[in-house]
Amino acid sequence: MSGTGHVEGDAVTDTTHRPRAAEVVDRVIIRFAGDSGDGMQLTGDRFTTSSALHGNDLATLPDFPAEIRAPAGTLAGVSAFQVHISDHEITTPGDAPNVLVAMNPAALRSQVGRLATGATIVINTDAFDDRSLAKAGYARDPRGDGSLDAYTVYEVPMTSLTRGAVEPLGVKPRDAERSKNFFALGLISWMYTRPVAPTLEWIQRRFVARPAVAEANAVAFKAGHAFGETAELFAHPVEVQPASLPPGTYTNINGNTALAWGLVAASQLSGRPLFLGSYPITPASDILHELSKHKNFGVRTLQAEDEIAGIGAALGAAYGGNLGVTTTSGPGMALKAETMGLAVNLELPLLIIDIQRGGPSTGLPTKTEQADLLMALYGRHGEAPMPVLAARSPSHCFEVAIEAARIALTWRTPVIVLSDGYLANGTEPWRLPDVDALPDLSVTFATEPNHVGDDGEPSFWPYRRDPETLARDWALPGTPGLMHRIGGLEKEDGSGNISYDPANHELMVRLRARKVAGIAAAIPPVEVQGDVDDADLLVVGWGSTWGAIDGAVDRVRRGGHRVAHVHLTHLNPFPANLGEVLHRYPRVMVPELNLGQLSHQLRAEYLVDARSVSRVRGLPFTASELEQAIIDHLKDNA
Amino acid sequence: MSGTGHVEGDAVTDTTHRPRAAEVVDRVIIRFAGDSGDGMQLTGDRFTTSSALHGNDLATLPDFPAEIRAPAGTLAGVSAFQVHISDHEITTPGDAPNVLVAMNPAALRSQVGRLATGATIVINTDAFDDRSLAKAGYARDPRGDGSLDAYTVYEVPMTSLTRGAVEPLGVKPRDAERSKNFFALGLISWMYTRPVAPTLEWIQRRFVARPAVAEANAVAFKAGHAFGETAELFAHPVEVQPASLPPGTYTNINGNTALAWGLVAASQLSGRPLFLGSYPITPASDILHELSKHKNFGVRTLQAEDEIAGIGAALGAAYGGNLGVTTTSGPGMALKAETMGLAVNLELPLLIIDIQRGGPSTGLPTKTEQADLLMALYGRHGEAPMPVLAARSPSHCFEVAIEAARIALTWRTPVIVLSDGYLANGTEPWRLPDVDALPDLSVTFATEPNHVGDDGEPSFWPYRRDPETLARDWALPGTPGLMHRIGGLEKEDGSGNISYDPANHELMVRLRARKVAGIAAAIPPVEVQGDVDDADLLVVGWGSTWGAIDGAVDRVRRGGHRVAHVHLTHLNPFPANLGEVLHRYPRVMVPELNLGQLSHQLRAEYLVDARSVSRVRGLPFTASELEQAIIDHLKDNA
Amino acid sequence: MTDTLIPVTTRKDWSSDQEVRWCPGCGDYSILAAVQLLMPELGIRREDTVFVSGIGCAARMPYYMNTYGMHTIHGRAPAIATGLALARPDLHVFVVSGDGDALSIGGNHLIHALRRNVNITILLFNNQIYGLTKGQYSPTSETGKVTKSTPFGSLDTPFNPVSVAIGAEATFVARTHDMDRRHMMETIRRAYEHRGASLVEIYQNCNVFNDGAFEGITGKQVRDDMLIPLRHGEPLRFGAQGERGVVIDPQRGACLVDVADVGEGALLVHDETRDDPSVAFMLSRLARGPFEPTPVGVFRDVVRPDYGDGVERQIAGARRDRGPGDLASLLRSGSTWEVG
Amino acid sequence: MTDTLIPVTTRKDWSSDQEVRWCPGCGDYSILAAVQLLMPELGIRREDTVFVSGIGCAARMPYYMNTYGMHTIHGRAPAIATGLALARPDLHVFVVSGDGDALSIGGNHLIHALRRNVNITILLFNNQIYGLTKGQYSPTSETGKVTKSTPFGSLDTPFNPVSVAIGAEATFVARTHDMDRRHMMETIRRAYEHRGASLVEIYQNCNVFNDGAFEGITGKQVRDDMLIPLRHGEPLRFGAQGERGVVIDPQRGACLVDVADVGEGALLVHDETRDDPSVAFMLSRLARGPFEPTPVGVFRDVVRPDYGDGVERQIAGARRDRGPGDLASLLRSGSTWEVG
Ligand SMILES: Cc1ncc(C[n+]2csc(CCOP(=O)(O)OP(=O)(O)O)c2C)c(N)n1
Ligand SMILES: Cc1ncc(C[n+]2csc(CCOP(=O)(O)OP(=O)(O)O)c2C)c(N)n1
Ligand code: SF4
Ligand code: SF4
Ligand SMILES: [Mg+2]
Ligand SMILES: [Mg+2]
Repeated sequence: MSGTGHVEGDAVTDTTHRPRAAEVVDRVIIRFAGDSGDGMQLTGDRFTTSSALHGNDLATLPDFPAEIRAPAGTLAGVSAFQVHISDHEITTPGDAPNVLVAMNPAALRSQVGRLATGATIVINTDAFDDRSLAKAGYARDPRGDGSLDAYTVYEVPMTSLTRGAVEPLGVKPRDAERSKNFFALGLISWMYTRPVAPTLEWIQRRFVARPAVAEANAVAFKAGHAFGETAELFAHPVEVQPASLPPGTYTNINGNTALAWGLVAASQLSGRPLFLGSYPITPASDILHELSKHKNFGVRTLQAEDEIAGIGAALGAAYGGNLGVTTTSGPGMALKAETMGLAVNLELPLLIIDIQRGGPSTGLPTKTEQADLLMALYGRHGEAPMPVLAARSPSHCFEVAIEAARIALTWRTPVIVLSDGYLANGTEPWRLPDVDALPDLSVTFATEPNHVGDDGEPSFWPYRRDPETLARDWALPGTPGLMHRIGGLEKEDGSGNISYDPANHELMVRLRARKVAGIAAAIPPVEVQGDVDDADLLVVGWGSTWGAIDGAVDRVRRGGHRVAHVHLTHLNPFPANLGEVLHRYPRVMVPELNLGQLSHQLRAEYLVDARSVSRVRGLPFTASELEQAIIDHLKDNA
Repeated sequence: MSGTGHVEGDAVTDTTHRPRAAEVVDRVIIRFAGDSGDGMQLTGDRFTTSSALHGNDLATLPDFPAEIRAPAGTLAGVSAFQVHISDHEITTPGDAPNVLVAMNPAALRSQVGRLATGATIVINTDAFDDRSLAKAGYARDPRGDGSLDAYTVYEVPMTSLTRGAVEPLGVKPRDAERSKNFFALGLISWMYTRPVAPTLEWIQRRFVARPAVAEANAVAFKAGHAFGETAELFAHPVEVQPASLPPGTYTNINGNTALAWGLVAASQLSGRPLFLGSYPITPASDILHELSKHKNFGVRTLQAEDEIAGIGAALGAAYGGNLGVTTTSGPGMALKAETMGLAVNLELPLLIIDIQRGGPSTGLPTKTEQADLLMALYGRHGEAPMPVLAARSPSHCFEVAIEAARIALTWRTPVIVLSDGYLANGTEPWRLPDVDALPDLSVTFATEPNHVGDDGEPSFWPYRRDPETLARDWALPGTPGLMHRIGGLEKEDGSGNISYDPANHELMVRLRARKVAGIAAAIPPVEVQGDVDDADLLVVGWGSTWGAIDGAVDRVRRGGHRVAHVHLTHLNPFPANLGEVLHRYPRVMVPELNLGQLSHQLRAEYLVDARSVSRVRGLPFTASELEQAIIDHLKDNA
Repeated sequence: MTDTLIPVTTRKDWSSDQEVRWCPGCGDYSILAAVQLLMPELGIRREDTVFVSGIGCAARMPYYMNTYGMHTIHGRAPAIATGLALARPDLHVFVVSGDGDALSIGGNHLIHALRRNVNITILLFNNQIYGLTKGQYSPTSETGKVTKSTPFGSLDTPFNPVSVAIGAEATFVARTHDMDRRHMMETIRRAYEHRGASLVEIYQNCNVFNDGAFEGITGKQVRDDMLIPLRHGEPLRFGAQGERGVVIDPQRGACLVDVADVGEGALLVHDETRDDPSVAFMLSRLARGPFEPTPVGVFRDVVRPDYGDGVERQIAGARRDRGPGDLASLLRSGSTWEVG
Repeated sequence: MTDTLIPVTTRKDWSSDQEVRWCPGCGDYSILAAVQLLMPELGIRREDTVFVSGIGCAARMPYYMNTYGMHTIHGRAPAIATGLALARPDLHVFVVSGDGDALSIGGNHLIHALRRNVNITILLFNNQIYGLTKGQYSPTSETGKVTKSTPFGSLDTPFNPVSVAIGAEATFVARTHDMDRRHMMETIRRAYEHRGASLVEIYQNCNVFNDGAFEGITGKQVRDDMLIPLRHGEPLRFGAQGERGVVIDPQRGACLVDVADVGEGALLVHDETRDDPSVAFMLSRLARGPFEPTPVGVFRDVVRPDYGDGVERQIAGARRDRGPGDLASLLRSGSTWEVG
């Protein structure tokens, strides 16, 4: 291996060894943890990519604090990255890690609780001085007090080994230490037999601006790899074979990038220029960042003065014929409510994207939650129905963005898309779609008068509707002869003129409701997974819980239970066959990362006794806790 | 009668008559309609007061356009005021008017459709020139084309008679005409034998600043009265005897005033100074106007730069120990959502008052609707539960304001109060409560540390809770030794320090939910009216529909049907016995001025097949349409 | 916007079929007339023109223009117009707002639109009152104003819209009033011709809730002595015989003088194009309210890159450097691998 | 607030037990230190002091003060503090905000708080970047700024917070920076002592996302030549030997000169108390950004009735005229009738 090749004669060892034979396992969950300043996200990210390139299926879960950089060495400052790699299809970043890389005592203390029994812990012993132990709240050194006996602990002086490796390059000690995460990456790459060359090339590309840093990191990486190879500590490397995924071109993608690309795709497919009006907020900001790069697609991004201006500008752009989009998270969603109501009334296409995070109020900005569903459905004054969609996995965000645009453009309606912090930052391999197979979203605009007045004069009626979809006729500014005014006051059916007529108001309220309800006829029916015909329990989920539910249902079915799973992408309107499906099974269980919002909806709409399984911890479900919940539920209701 | 006394020798007639004997009827519904500039609201208001003083039970319904003054003579400019007076208890402004006073063709054309068959129409013929007829959209003069044959029409040249009566005073013709509404008032006062003196005195008080105007109006009023007395047109006056209401002191009050007074009362009862942060919006502005008058009660009112600042200032005042209140309508409610979420998180008492109007968006600003219920319940991101109350009648707003303050102060929680445009402007006689019998709302604040740290140091924990109510300890700024910080990030149970701990977040989310749910134990159970034991149908209502439902249930019961009625004031949490009550009856029907928002809640919470009866016309229900709906419902589901 | 000849139009062509619903005698009528009369002179097409408004009496104006129009929500028109103007550089976007709409709830959107210099023309109808909600005081009402919401008199100092705009980096700021149609037309024309964001404060009489608010300076008989016409390149003089003038006192700011005392030469020569907004700001402070001699006309008109032009430039540049976007290659822009 | 003697306190007494969670090296640390050191000198009680903040790195400050505190929501602190200050005139209310918090989402609340002149002391930590959200440009970032959200460079002209405040009728406006503790303490003390709303812009270094933004003027070695100290009653001079100065050119505004060329006498004598804000505004325009000689200190400090005092006056007056409110008679204030 080129990596080890370079390492021979390296300072860390004087003897050379042959690569040892690797043990083969089907899956492993690794968690990198360190200070916010230690670069754990970068490390985990890179390990993920090389695993992807190696062909594993995988899923990741970054987990970092709300502070930019809390004080070094404190529990508050710990930043972690979990990656699950496997030789078969997996849907979650895994429950209990098999391996923990702990760069300091705080990382160890905050993470050890999550580990699988018998897990491996790799410790950077250089960081275990008394001050650091105290900072982490350790009274005694955990390495000595037996508290880690249940685990296989490897003590590696990563900082000093890194320093030793890079100092020959003339790097100052302080800077030298900065490369220790690359030492860790090298070590873990050896342990899990990841290819070395791609990472080395990546290091060159990534730090091209700072060659000295690039070289230091490369050397540290190689040193770590060599250390695993040479130090006797480790029994042998472990191999996770490539998964047999459907053939195609894959890339590793997170939800925010997939969503941004989906929006670009929707713009291309509809021929409507993309306009994003947004105000930064965690965890949605990266969509703004990503889209602002793609000006060559004609994408216009406006960092507005606040969320209200963000959606306002998007609505103005929509009136002008752009694909108007606004992106935000809970606090921003609350602020956009009034403008959403206007969009409902104007009947213009608009996409409102909510990357949900822990609430209420500022809550837990960097954690995940699903508690904005009822706000999405009802958070506007008056009767202001809006379609609501939710993505189930990082790559699914791409499809959902396109589907949301299809609905918005076809029915001339604002549409809410729900994602969350877990999907936003989590990654998975994505089989790239054939762009030519993507749907045509082109829109036809009014170019001629669509009405003749009593005076025989032809004119344009902005609220004349397509009899089938009830979508209103849409004429763009710039179209000769079709000048018209629209606004937030109730308007007369057809002409769109202001009207305070009671009967007209009732008509318009019901028309808007029927229009949105009618979309159900044009969306796919729900598909039941699992024991379709004879399940004792139907598990209904929505959004990012898909992976965990899917995994849990698999396990209980393997355990001999009969369970079915329905996962909703369309939350308003629901697919036409949902009611029938719900009544098909004796029991319905609804796991959600909130206090039971979807189950509330299902009960109200279908009078089905849907039972809520809810967790509100700022974390995704683990498949095992859901497995347990399902089993308990079957017991209790047997 | 003093009134007629003065009139003898008046210009309008040369002969004198004795007062003719009055026919006695049990109730009558009168509707005054004219141009926005014609002073119909004032006229109706004054007729109402003299009826109140006369001892009738009554209910009123003002109905005016959103424009300040749409062009004179147009349908858009018509302003109407309906009053229902009766010798027995009534609960609505009445369905179909028995009398219409139409000051111009537009008023006639826009209102005639509502009239009861055989109704009386008093027309100001002076206004029926061709231009005015055309403006109103009349091709032919309705007085000639038989379209009014079904009614008893009285044609009175009110403008010229008024001019004739006041010109002797030296008033210019243009100004003279301004008094014509007082002529109409005098005429109707005669027709319904209202006392004259009080109105004359009121005119002097009201126009004390402009004596000339006062005199002109007085003379016009007397002239109208005399005209009724003397002109042969009218058969005889009609008398509606006083109603036998429970003994006490009464005043005629609208919902906004009652609400404002209720807030002042709550402030007095709690010893917490009242702070209102508000931004003007129809139909809520009058609460701001009313409260800004009462500075001698220590009331502080801030007209903020927008709704967000309004609730923000109220929240800041609440943190300082004031009774913080914000008032608004739908569009403003939407804007306040984010700050409400903060208040939920801070667990501070705050009253958010929403005077609902027609939506969505700007909608129908001067019309009534009940479509903000689900927004009140769910319109915030994250799990942010808030108690929600609704008033059922104008005077009930007083009680509800006090109850809302009780809940807010006891449980340290923001509370939403729902009223609507109908309650806000509608009036009814109110039997004044004994102020000494009103509840004590005094609050006890923390003055001592409530916690001892591991270091043995006493300190103050802002999130230490009362074990029973789960209300947190509340220490006011200015209290020595209890300095503490609170904020919108998730906080550690007890200490209130920032915490990202998953288990703590779950605990806090559930604690906040349990606290609000627990209020159910401290509110009155629902009372069932009507056929409590053997009803075939339970009608469940909330808010301003109380009067119409009550009236309708009365009628169908008199018609021999067995029906019960439950009316909700507490919408979150629901009264503890509601579920049991709902399941007690074979059918549940929920009439609402929305698309079925309460019925949605009842179905979700209690899995009861509640059927929605919904109207969304910007108008209150009429008792008769509900009577029909109930009968149909009983038939369909027999 | 096609390049063929612009058809000749008249006021009627720019008037919609909707009946105007303001109170009889409202100053809004004369502003509407001025705008409808100006439009045919601007050499633009009705279909390329959009009026965007918030909520308020003033904000009803778009309904009366036979152009495209959006009557939106309270205070948000500048933000909504920003999106429209950026999405559609080919359109002429006007914003119509009131003093409450623009300076109370909408203050932030207004100052950011001005700072950004998006190509929109903002007409601020300032009647120093909330009209549509029936007469509460506004951020431009004089201190001590007694209204429904301030029965004991208002306590806050009003904004001076021109000062606010200049403090917010505006590139075009002007003032006119509803009693002088010619002046309105000329001033709004200048605002339209300015590339970037322009603000025109229009003193407007609300004869129902704040009648005569500006009579003291706009009344025909007092106008000469109470209005200071701002004319680019000319010394600042006013009064029937131009007997009064404006000088700058380095220690105090702008002051009024009798020309006879100081001589014509000492007067400040008005220059709309000063890059430094200080002198324009000084002029905005000459009157503390519509009861002192008040400058009307263009305070400031400077050239600064229009935000929208910048957006188009960046798009063009990106296309030049990377070619028009290709979806398939975007999806492959991360590291990819094949599964056979 | 009782009237007994104020206990003597030290920085420690004003420091909470919460560990400070800013990035190592952040300028916020030195601002916090300056405030904690100043507090004992103000002769006020901790329990009578409240720090109200919005959201952002800066907004975390209240957690570190051993006083009452509210960490609220993004941009709303001035509005929330307004309610608190009006409800509790006995408290000392400070607002802590960032450039995004105060000037982007919170711009409207800021200018209205200044206009109203509510008695609050606003500290605006200006690091010309969004720190907490990891480095997007802010309304004070220089044009052309390349950030995550503007990879091709920002297009908008930044606000000058001092100009914005002066344009919004502020009665106290000052500027200081995180490199000079004494100057921070002195300036914040002045702001605290001002009755009404006061704004202090504090240049603050965000060493993670916008490192060195102010180094060109606040760095020890350049400071003398790049900072123009505003000293009331003194001619405006700066430079190591005070060799440079400020004069007002009536046609252009404030300009920099060599004292040798014009003579000391020609220099502008700084007067914080000018009622007309024009000269203060001129001074705010001297530097177009932190790369030119920049005035620091108090630009403006004028006496205007404090909004809260007005509220109390109206309440006292109403009580004097009508007596303390009586609920029973309020309910009877309309026309009533008896039913026997
Ligand atoms: C969000 C929201 N808040 C408040 C209102 C009520 N409202 C409508 S117009 C207006 C102010 C009108 O004053 P101004 O902007 O000066 O316009 P004018 O009517 O004087 O022309 C208010 C407070 C509203 N429609 N929406
Ligand atoms: C309503 C809302 N919108 C957006 C955010 C995300 N957010 C938090 S702080 C911040 C801006 C921070 O910049 P600044 O105010 O300059 O403070 P700094 O971090 O630089 O001190 C943003 C956009 C939020 N928390 N709430
Ligand atoms: S209320 Fe005032 S501003 Fe509004 S239309 Fe009437 S006169 Fe004009
Ligand atoms: S991100 Fe910048 S402003 Fe925020 S704490 Fe870090 S250094 Fe300070
Ligand atoms: Mg106005
Ligand atoms: Mg900042």
